[in-house]
Amino acid sequence: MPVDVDAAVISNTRLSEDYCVVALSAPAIAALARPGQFVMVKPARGTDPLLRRPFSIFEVLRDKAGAPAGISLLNKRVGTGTRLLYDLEAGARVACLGPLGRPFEPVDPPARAWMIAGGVGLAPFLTLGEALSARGTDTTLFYGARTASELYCVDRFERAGIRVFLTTEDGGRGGKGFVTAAVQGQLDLTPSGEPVHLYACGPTPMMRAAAAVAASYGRPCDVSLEQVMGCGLGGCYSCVVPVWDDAKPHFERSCIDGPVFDASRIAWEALAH
Amino acid sequence: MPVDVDAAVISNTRLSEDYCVVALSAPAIAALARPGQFVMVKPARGTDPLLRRPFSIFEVLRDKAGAPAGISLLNKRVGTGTRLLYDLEAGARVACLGPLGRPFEPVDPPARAWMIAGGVGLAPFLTLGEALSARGTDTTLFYGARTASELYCVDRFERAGIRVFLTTEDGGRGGKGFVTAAVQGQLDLTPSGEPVHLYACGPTPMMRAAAAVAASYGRPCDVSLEQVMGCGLGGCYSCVVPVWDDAKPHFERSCIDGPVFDASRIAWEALAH
Amino acid sequence: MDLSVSIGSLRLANPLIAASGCFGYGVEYADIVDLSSLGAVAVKGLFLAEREGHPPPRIVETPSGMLNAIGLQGIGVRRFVAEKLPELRERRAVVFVNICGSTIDEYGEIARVLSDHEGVAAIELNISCPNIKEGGITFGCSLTGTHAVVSAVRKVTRLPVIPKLTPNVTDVASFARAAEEAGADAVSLVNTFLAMAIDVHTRRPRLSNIVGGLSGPAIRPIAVRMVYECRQVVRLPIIGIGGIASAEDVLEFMIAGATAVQVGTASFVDPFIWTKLLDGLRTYMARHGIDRLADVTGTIDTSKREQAWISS
Amino acid sequence: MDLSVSIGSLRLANPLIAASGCFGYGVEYADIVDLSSLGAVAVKGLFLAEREGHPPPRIVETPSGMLNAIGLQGIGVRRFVAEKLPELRERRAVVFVNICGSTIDEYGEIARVLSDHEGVAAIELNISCPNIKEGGITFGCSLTGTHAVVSAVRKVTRLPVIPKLTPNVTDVASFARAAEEAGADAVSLVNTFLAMAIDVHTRRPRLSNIVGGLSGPAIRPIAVRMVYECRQVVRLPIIGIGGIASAEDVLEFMIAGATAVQVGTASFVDPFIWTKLLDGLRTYMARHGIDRLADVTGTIDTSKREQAWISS
Ligand SMILES: Cc1cc2nc3c(=O)[nH]c(=O)nc-3n(C[C@H](O)[C@H](O)[C@H](O)COP(=O)(O)OP(=O)(O)OC[C@H]3O[C@@H](n4cnc5c(N)ncnc54)[C@H](O)[C@@H]3O)c2cc1C
Ligand SMILES: Cc1cc2nc3c(=O)[nH]c(=O)nc-3n(C[C@H](O)[C@H](O)[C@H](O)COP(=O)(O)OP(=O)(O)OC[C@H]3O[C@@H](n4cnc5c(N)ncnc54)[C@H](O)[C@@H]3O)c2cc1C
Ligand SMILES: Cc1cc2nc3c(=O)[nH]c(=O)nc-3n(C[C@H](O)[C@H](O)[C@H](O)COP(=O)(O)O)c2cc1C
Ligand SMILES: Cc1cc2nc3c(=O)[nH]c(=O)nc-3n(C[C@H](O)[C@H](O)[C@H](O)COP(=O)(O)O)c2cc1C
Ligand code: FES
Ligand code: FES
Repeated sequence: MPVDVDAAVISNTRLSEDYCVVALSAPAIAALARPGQFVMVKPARGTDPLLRRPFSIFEVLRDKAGAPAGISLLNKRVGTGTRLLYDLEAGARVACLGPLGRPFEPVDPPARAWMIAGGVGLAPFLTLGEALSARGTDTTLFYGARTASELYCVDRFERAGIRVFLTTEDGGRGGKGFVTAAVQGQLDLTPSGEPVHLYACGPTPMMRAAAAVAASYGRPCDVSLEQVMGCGLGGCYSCVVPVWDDAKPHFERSCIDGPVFDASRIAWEALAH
Repeated sequence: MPVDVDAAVISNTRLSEDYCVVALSAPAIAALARPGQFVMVKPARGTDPLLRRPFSIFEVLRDKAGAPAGISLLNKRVGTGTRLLYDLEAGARVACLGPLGRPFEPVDPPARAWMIAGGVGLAPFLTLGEALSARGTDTTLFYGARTASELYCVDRFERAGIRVFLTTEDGGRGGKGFVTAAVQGQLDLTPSGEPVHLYACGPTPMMRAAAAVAASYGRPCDVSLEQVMGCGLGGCYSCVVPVWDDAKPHFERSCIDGPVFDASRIAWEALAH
Repeated sequence: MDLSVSIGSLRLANPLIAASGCFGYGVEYADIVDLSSLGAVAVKGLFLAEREGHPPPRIVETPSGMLNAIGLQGIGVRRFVAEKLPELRERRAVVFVNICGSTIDEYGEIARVLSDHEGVAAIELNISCPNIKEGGITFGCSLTGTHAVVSAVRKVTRLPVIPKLTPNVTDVASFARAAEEAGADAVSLVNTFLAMAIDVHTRRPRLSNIVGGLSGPAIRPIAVRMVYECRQVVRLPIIGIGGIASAEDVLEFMIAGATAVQVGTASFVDPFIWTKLLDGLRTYMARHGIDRLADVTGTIDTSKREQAWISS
Repeated sequence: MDLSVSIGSLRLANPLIAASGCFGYGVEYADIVDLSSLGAVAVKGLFLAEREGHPPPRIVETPSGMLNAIGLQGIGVRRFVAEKLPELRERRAVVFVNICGSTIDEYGEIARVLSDHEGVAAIELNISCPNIKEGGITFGCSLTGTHAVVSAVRKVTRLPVIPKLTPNVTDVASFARAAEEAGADAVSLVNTFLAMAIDVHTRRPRLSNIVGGLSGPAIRPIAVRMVYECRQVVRLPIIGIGGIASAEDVLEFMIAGATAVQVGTASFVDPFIWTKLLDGLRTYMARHGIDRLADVTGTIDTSKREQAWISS
């Protein structure tokens, strides 16, 4: 059951001109959050902008006693709302509703987990990676960006015991090319008898490629889709994605039926972008 | 010629729960400002709220060399825009257009100047008082509020060599009752041959009373009217006040034909509020 | 304090109704909103058959508003009564079913299905959805069409019939009158304003459907005017809709002439808005010494046009 | 880069026109805006006679918009040509005179007065002011009225005649067509939306005139849709109006089908907006390799309704 918290900004760490990590005091949300869930944040009071924006829960913050105290968001500036979040200073308050949506289900050993992140699609994987590590699942993050300077928080994952495999489109750091090509390369090296579960989040073309790779190698794959959302609660039907339902195409609400979907259910050829 | 300055907030001094003095870096406006002129301030970026708000120039701020460096506003919280100004922190920026409007004309000795302020109507009188003092005009401020705690910046006027006469409705400080009654009392004590020029700014009923007192004692009186303004430049005709024009009633734009008007021209019975 | 209001024979605990299309089938919100605490819940517009609606993008934000072109995705009235209505009854929600047909017969058919089931409090006739080609707004933009749909549904049901009017007309009050003459129990207004937004870089519409409906605070002043206009012309209860986001907004509509109101877009922004609105209404009643909120309806004071002294 | 656009025989240096009623008589802005740098200046609506307009309050802010009920205070057309026109000519402003009549004859009479004077570039027929009872919108809300006013003015002047349409109608495109058939050279749209706001504590309207016209960014999506609709139906140049506040907004209207645009409310917020808009248009043209801005008009791409794969 989601709650709406008038959350104080604990800190706002600018990672670059575009990226920042906003830490919010929100114990009630932190206590309930599961990997891959999201929150709806109102970037400013008043009607400009009017609607809330969806953000993955990047970290669950804990107090000294280990109790959940807040969450952080990995925010990428792309428009009005994300700019307002980027500009937030500690002490400011933002309304934050969550946790929302269908979470990732972490797999157990002996299955291995491969998380595939493109750009800000990194956001849901820290909590997932920690959950996987906690249950002893061997976990790798494949993380791609355009250039080396657009790779963030890698150490944060390494500290969580997650193997990290980087790619950049220009080859500036890690493997050169798309992250999904790297995944495919690794799958080539992996005996088909060894269970590997893929999780992907990033730009739609990347997720589509990940889904295709997963399908052709017969690997299960969960994707976290990014649709424009009006309410986050199933009320408005704005956030739909096309899925196959008994071989019939059907629109499902990504805010409550997702954002995490089994990649094989998505009708990729019909997905926006 | 007014200019539009993206002014940095130098400081924001809260005087109470409702009042503050916002100091803005705006040399170009400060250099041109005359007593009684105003600026149009955009309380926030974006469209909420949409329009600028008019504010009297409270102080002209000078740098160490005495050059005009900025202005301050005496802001009273009454709604959305004034609340946003109240909440501004140093370093923030607000668009500020000015100086605008017809200024007060300071009288010269031997005429004496009596400034009559009600509430936030105090705002235009510091610059006027300083201009009057500078030309050696004997200047008194009659300043009324509901209670003692709602009287602000009195020392600021005293330091400028202005005699201050306070009233409160509850008698908590200074004379008890309305400020216009105090003015009337002083006029009773003043020989009619001694020239006194009245200047009034405050709630409409107060200004109307001041105008009536001035008329019955045959004293000239200028008032600074507060109308809702859309543009501040004569473009929209929203800010009109009813004036007598050759004994015919007529609407004049208070942003360019005012906000300062000869009180005897105003058709008070038709003025809003 | 009495917050209840009456829509014909129907008594609502308070004037707040969740607007159709903005609250799913109600059940989505059952965990976070006590459905029985609302005046009523208007569920998402239903056709007889299931529909998939328009492809995304289905919404886009605009200044103080949003456009939507959902295209009435829905499970159809039969699945609704089978799958959703039982839970709504269990939660003691007062259910307004918003219905849409491609033909007059379809409206009648849906109304008949609904009348056969317990738990439907009223039928709201969506003759004003700007996002679909067939039916709906075709009726809502013609006086005879409006009259015909209302009459047809009136004939087949005893449930209160509440046509929902479109603001995309020259004279909305004449539509309210047509609805009244055809036997409606109330009118809801307004639905969304037909509008569009274009991405100037791709030069393509921002909605897959090209045009969509504008809702949210942006439209409130127009909607209030329309309620006020209808109030002059009909005696029917009016349900005011459009951009309501605060208790003051609720009161503005009521003072203009609304008996009840619906809240849509603002409940996206704040799904917990309902208790805040109720609190705000109670505060207002206390401040102004009002015992029965219903007494506020239509009390706009236009008597004194102050200073009508200079003739315009 | 060529920013010029043509309205019939009239060539404007750029598509930006100061909207009527939002820029006084132009002369008020002469000190801060180079009037000759604007495509044109539409001066405040003029009747034949002087008018005092409505008592204040005349405006009230609403979400991303404002209501106005100025009531066409003005100096009348004769004083205008005597007192304002000379300075406007001196400043080399392209002057659109916005006119309003209580009768068709009055429109003709004003047009005749204006045609006798040098320095008027076009006549904009205000048949859409929502704030006055007599004339104006009465014509603008009827197809025959619109046709009659345009025809009457067409007969008495060689100046371009540009009726300004109201959005308060069911089918604005039919009004554009009526204007075209009556010989108009272009149409302006939209004027303001009839709207109102109520102070819930006093229960009185916030405007002395009770109702007023909604303008500003709030209405932009509706206005863009109306321009788009008219573009399908008429060949006349369209002057798009409603909530324009940025170069992207200008482009949105042009892509939807406008040849030029007017900016009103946003120029209250930023009187120096004109150079910013021109800069923004140039940046866009450079980015997209556009030489002639006029080529943008009507280039909306509705060809590919992506994923029309699931039928609605
Ligand atoms: C479940 C979910 C989780 C997300 N998690 C994160 C996250 O952790 N960090 C992060 O930075 N972003 C995340 N996003 C994307 C984020 O919500 C959008 O970037 C944001 O809403 C854009 O708001 P804006 O006001 O800055 O952009 P706007 O000014 O509204 O639009 C700018 C551009 O962004 C596009 N856009 C707007 N909303 C969305 C959206 N919901 N999804 C994709 N594109 C959009 C617009 O079409 C436009 O092109 C997530 C989205 C979803 C659905
Ligand atoms: C020439 C001039 C000089 C002014 N100088 C000052 C000043 O120095 N300090 C100061 O605090 N205020 C001053 N005001 C008043 C100030 O402009 C208003 O208080 C302000 O615009 C209210 O904005 P808001 O968003 O807070 O209120 P809103 O939320 O817009 O409205 C709140 C209430 O204030 C009323 N109101 C709104 N605008 C005005 C207005 N222009 N005049 C009177 N009442 C209004 C509304 O009717 C409403 O009842 C001045 C006004 C004028 C015309
Ligand atoms: C996403 C969305 C979907 C809607 N769906 C419907 C609908 O199915 N039936 C209907 O009558 N109105 C529908 N509406 C209109 C609303 O019920 C309401 O009339 C309108 O949004 C104005 O109210 P608001 O400004 O409070 O949102 C929808 C509105 C939105 C925003
Ligand atoms: C204060 C004000 C006065 C107006 N006066 C007139 C007028 O005299 N004649 C006219 O045709 N339109 C008038 N309008 C309408 C504008 O010209 C324009 O059509 C409308 O405001 C929408 O544009 P905007 O959103 O850019 O303001 C007026 C608008 C405002 C806000
Ligand atoms: S965002 Fe509203 S239904 Fe998903
Ligand atoms: S505020 Fe616009 S004319 Fe005075």
